[in-house]
Amino acid sequence: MKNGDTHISSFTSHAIVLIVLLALTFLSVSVTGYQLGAFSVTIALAIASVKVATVILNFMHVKHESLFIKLMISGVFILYALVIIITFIDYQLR
Amino acid sequence: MFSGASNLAEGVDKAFLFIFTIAAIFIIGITAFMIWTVIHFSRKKGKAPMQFTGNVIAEIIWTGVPLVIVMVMFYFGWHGFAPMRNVPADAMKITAIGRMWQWEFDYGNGMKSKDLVLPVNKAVRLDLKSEDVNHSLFIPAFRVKEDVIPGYSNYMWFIPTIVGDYEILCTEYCGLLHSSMLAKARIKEQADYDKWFADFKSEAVKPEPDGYLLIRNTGCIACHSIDGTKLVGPSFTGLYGSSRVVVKNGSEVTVIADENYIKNSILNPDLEIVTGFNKGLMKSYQEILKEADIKTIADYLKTLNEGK
Amino acid sequence: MSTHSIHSEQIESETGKLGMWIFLLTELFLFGGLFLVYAVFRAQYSEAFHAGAEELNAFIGTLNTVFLLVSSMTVAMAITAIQKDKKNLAIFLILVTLILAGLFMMNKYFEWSHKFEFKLYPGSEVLKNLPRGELLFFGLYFMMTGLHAIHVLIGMTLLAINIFKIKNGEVSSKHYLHLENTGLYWHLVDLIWIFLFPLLYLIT
Amino acid sequence: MSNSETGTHVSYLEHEGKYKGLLGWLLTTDHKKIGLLYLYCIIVFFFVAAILGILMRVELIAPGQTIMGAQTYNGMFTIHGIIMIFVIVIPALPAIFGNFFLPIMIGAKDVAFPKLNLFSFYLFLIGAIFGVLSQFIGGGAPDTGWTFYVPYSSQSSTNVIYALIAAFILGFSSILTGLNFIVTMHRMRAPGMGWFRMPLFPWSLYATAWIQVLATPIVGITLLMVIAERVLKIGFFDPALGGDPVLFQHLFWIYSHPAVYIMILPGMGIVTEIFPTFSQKPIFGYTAILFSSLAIAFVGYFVWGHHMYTAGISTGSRWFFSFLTFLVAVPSAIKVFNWVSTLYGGSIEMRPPLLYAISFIFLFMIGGFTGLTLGSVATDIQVHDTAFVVAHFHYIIFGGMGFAFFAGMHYWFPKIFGRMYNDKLAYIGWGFLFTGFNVLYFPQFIIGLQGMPRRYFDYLPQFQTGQVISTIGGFILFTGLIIMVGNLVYHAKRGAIAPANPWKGVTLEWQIPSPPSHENFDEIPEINHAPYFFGNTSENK
Ligand code: HEA
Ligand code: HEA
Ligand code: HEC
Ligand code: CUA
Ligand SMILES: [Cu+2]
Repeated sequence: MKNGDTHISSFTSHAIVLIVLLALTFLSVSVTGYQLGAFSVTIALAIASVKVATVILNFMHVKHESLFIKLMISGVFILYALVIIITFIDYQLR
Repeated sequence: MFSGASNLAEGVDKAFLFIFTIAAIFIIGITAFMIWTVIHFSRKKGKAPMQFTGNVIAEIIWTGVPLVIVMVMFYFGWHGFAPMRNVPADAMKITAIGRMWQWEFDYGNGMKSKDLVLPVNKAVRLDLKSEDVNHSLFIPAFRVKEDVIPGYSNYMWFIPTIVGDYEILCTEYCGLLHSSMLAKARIKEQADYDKWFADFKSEAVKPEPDGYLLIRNTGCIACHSIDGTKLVGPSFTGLYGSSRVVVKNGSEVTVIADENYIKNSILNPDLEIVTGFNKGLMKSYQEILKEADIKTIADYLKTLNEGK
Repeated sequence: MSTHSIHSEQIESETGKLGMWIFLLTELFLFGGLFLVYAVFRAQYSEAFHAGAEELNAFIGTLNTVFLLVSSMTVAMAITAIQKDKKNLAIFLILVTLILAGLFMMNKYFEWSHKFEFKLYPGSEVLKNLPRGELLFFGLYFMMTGLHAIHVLIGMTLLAINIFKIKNGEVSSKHYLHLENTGLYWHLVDLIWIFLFPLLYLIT
Repeated sequence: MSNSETGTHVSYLEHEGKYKGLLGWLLTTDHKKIGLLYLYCIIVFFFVAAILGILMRVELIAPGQTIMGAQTYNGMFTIHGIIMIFVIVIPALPAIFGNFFLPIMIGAKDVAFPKLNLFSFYLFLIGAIFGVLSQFIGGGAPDTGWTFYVPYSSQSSTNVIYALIAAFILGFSSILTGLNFIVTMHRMRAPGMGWFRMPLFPWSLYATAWIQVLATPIVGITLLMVIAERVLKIGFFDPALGGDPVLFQHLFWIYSHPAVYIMILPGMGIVTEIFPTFSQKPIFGYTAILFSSLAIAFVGYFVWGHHMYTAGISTGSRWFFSFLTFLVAVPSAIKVFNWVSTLYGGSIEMRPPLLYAISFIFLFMIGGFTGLTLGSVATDIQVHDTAFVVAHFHYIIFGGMGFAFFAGMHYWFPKIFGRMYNDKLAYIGWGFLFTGFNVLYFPQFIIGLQGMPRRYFDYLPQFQTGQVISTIGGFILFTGLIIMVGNLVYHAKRGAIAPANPWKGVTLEWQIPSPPSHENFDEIPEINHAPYFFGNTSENK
């Protein structure tokens, strides 16, 4: 793990992150207004993923964590994606 | 084991044979090797142990060889399986219905048989339907098995190749009498089959009374016979209007089996237990049978007595 | 544990945080199971899911999203505050978080009771007679938001405990692992909602 | 490093903490005592479930009703399966030997979160008691099989809910244990013990722990969904409520296939410790064994569909899952070859632990190769849900993990209790066990191939010969277990005093006195060589 002193995030950086998150939320809400058909799921999920990444990296401090924690978290998301995809493919092929 | 009676048997048996042969070689070989080392390198002989820690070439060999072997196994398995999902277009179509705890084979036009009667050497496709829970249709001699799942359309097909009678079993656990959910596959010469089919057709046109359909489709006849035999529950024959000895709240009372009693027995089976039978087996049909259905059943049970 | 040097403090906090992270990953998989079910049904009954999503009030959903996002920030700020040894500010920020969480739960309450008024609750006759896809949609809706609400409640309890711990000095600028882990938990609640919100309220 | 000479040694068994007597045990946070608590509970529950197994065997001695009705029988294999899987084999090795030896083998004083460890023991106990209770209260024993397949499990009027809750709680306990171990291994290794100097039993626990942490939540939520379906009538899986029964099977096996590797990996870890010690030479291919554990854990995550070949899943997925199932066999093969190569060129002393370890390999091979038979789609169509599957998993669980457990028990017994058992009795017990085991389960392969389905209370007369042989084997096995357990129980208090290192092992647990002290190490050791280093170090006394 990283030695030395812990990183202290500033209040302003938290506020900026919040503004980004709120902006993304409104983007996501306003996009639903348009009939995008199949794309709407993709877009909504893409925006949600960006938001989640923002929260994880900033609010949850992962930016400043050790490489292992970063790898662990991304690994778990990949594992989960694989499980969903495999199940999904089974249903699609039927 | 190796007594397949359908076109699919050969592929399956080949895969078995291949895997078993490999397995025997490895199991015997490795076991023999272990016994040999234990004797040959016994501490009693007083030799100092060699201190090597590994060997990359050996490691690669015994990753590579098993990999190749399992891929061949995979190939055989695939090869035996592939035809099972390719139904020929001219296959004869029958619907197999699974319900607690019996099979029924629907030949179309209301002709429903307890046994699966088929002509030899003709492709047949079974569409699998379940009316309640999961079942699985298994005919060992034909090497076929597919699950029968409610709300799903699964299927299987095969060409029976040898005339005879074969077991049909249910291999997905489906409750109390899972193990007696049996039937027979009767494979006949074409001529015999045609004769059977003609007889069957004339028999089948007789309409079944509504009440009978109800108790059959709800699954009552799995536990209650209509010919007087005692199954899990008392037989329906001679039930209506007779006096019953029941245990109610721990004490024995005698009641008359009228319409009310029957309704009560269906909605709250555990309230009055017929002596000689067990509590807790029959579940309440509160959610499943409507008021009118119960009336129909009661009326039908009445007719069962009139025959006597 | 006995030697209270800065160094062992550091090690203990790294250990505690690693443990918390692994726990959060299991939580993600817990919801992951539900998301998997959602994905499969949504692909099969996309029309009905659309219809179901229309029935939900996107405004309330958005409002709740905002509440949670802001509360996520206040928790993160509370940690910064405690790190800078500003106890009162930290307590204040946690209180704001609790209030936002309370607003979120209140909204949920009204949303659910609104559904109940229309006899839309699990097992109701109205629900049973809906088309299959919508039935599944509402089942998932209740299960997902219900499980999420339970997590909100747990998070609120943990936050409240932290207020007391800050007051009696158990949580301080030297020793704030407890608050940090609570913060992580609270962010997880937020993360899950970030996915729930578009899936249940927005997708058309 | 060894400090057994200091006369003031107090073993953990005599150590007095904050609480005395029984309370000292029940509230202990000492990883060794918690390990023993698990051991005692698991023995009791094993006894319960094993008796159910034997009763089933008696019932099956003849077609038709023999000693119990169909409902009782269905409840019996359900409870037998639930207890065996969720209460015994999943927790057993990590929770007993993992708790006891993991910290010692990596040179730590305790696990990372001792209180959490105790908490997860109590969760385990509550879950297990729930499981057993479900047999007796209210609507009768659950009768769904341990797989809880919907729709039957959402309709059965028996105590299914209790069993579901039990499995849920046990899963939670298992997650916490896994979490604890991962953090322990990351943060508490002794100075100098890099990842590649960690012994292989901890490594196998590391791989196991990740599966516990990442797969168990899925079954947790699945069981919750079934509960919600039953109680609140929310449709997920039951077609009567609009759900999809096959989706349940997906979710269930996403957990339960990785779970079978939770069962076997620690067992493999144990025999990996035993072979080097009894041949006095380093393990062959340390890195290969280590990475094969991780590979099994990872690939094992994606093969769940092989339990569903007949469930109407798409042809493409059958192909896919079958392919991966075969791939997962390769790391197991690597391990087997490395174990037997470790024996080659050693100075082998035949003692009970080694005998059990060798039997493990034999039985595991039979179980594994029949696993391959099941993994091949064509053959699985024939033997799915037949006695063949029953034989496969008894061979690989009881013959594999079970014999590894016995091997570990005989290996570490002197360290745990500071006493020796009687070798001769151990051999006799093994003889009965091994014979009985094969007589019991081998016939099941044959009748399975002939088409004897599993979970059958009644069967066709042509299968009777096989069933009778099986039942006889059950009783031989029973005798063997009694002898083995008797030997161990008797000598735990009365055996000859064991030396610190009876087998001349080189891993850390053998460098401290038997039984270890409360703190394990007087001073934390420094590690400066690979784990299986049999060079002329001073420890080899
Ligand atoms: C400890 C538990 C455990 C383990 C380790 C395994 C290991 C394996 N299992 Fe098993 N399995 C179960 C427990 C386990 N299983 C249980 C409980 C069930 C039933 C569940 C239920 O329905 O109730 C089951 C069911 C089951 C099925 C479903 C059967 C069905 O219902 O139709 C399948 C199908 O593929 C399968 C396959 C395998 C395979 C390929 C392995 C492989 O990992 C085996 C690998 C091992 C070897 C291959 C042998 C050693 C290697 C060598 C000797 C070297 C030479 C090797 C080669 C040349 C290849 N198992
Ligand atoms: C760890 C796993 C494990 C173990 C060890 C066993 C052990 C045994 N099992 Fe197991 N069994 C399962 C796991 C296990 N089982 C599972 C998961 C199922 C599937 C359930 C389902 O279908 O849902 C199953 C199903 C199953 C069936 C199939 C039921 C069916 O499908 O119809 C049968 C039938 O014979 C059976 C029999 C036995 C027997 C005779 C033993 C014997 O080996 C037991 C031997 C032990 C004894 C005879 C007791 C001796 C010991 C003592 C007396 C203790 C001494 C005292 C102290 C310890 C203090 N089991
Ligand atoms: C699982 C087996 C089972 C099923 C399925 C079942 N029953 Fe029963 N039934 C029993 C048993 C056992 C009893 C006797 C114990 C009791 O009275 O509850 C019984 C008793 C009865 C009685 C009273 C009989 C008497 O002799 O007094 C009636 C009427 C009855 N059942 C009707 C039905 C109907 C109608 C159905 C289907 C809709 C049905 N049962 C389904 C097991 C079953
Ligand atoms: Cu039908 Cu089992
Ligand atoms: Cu599996």
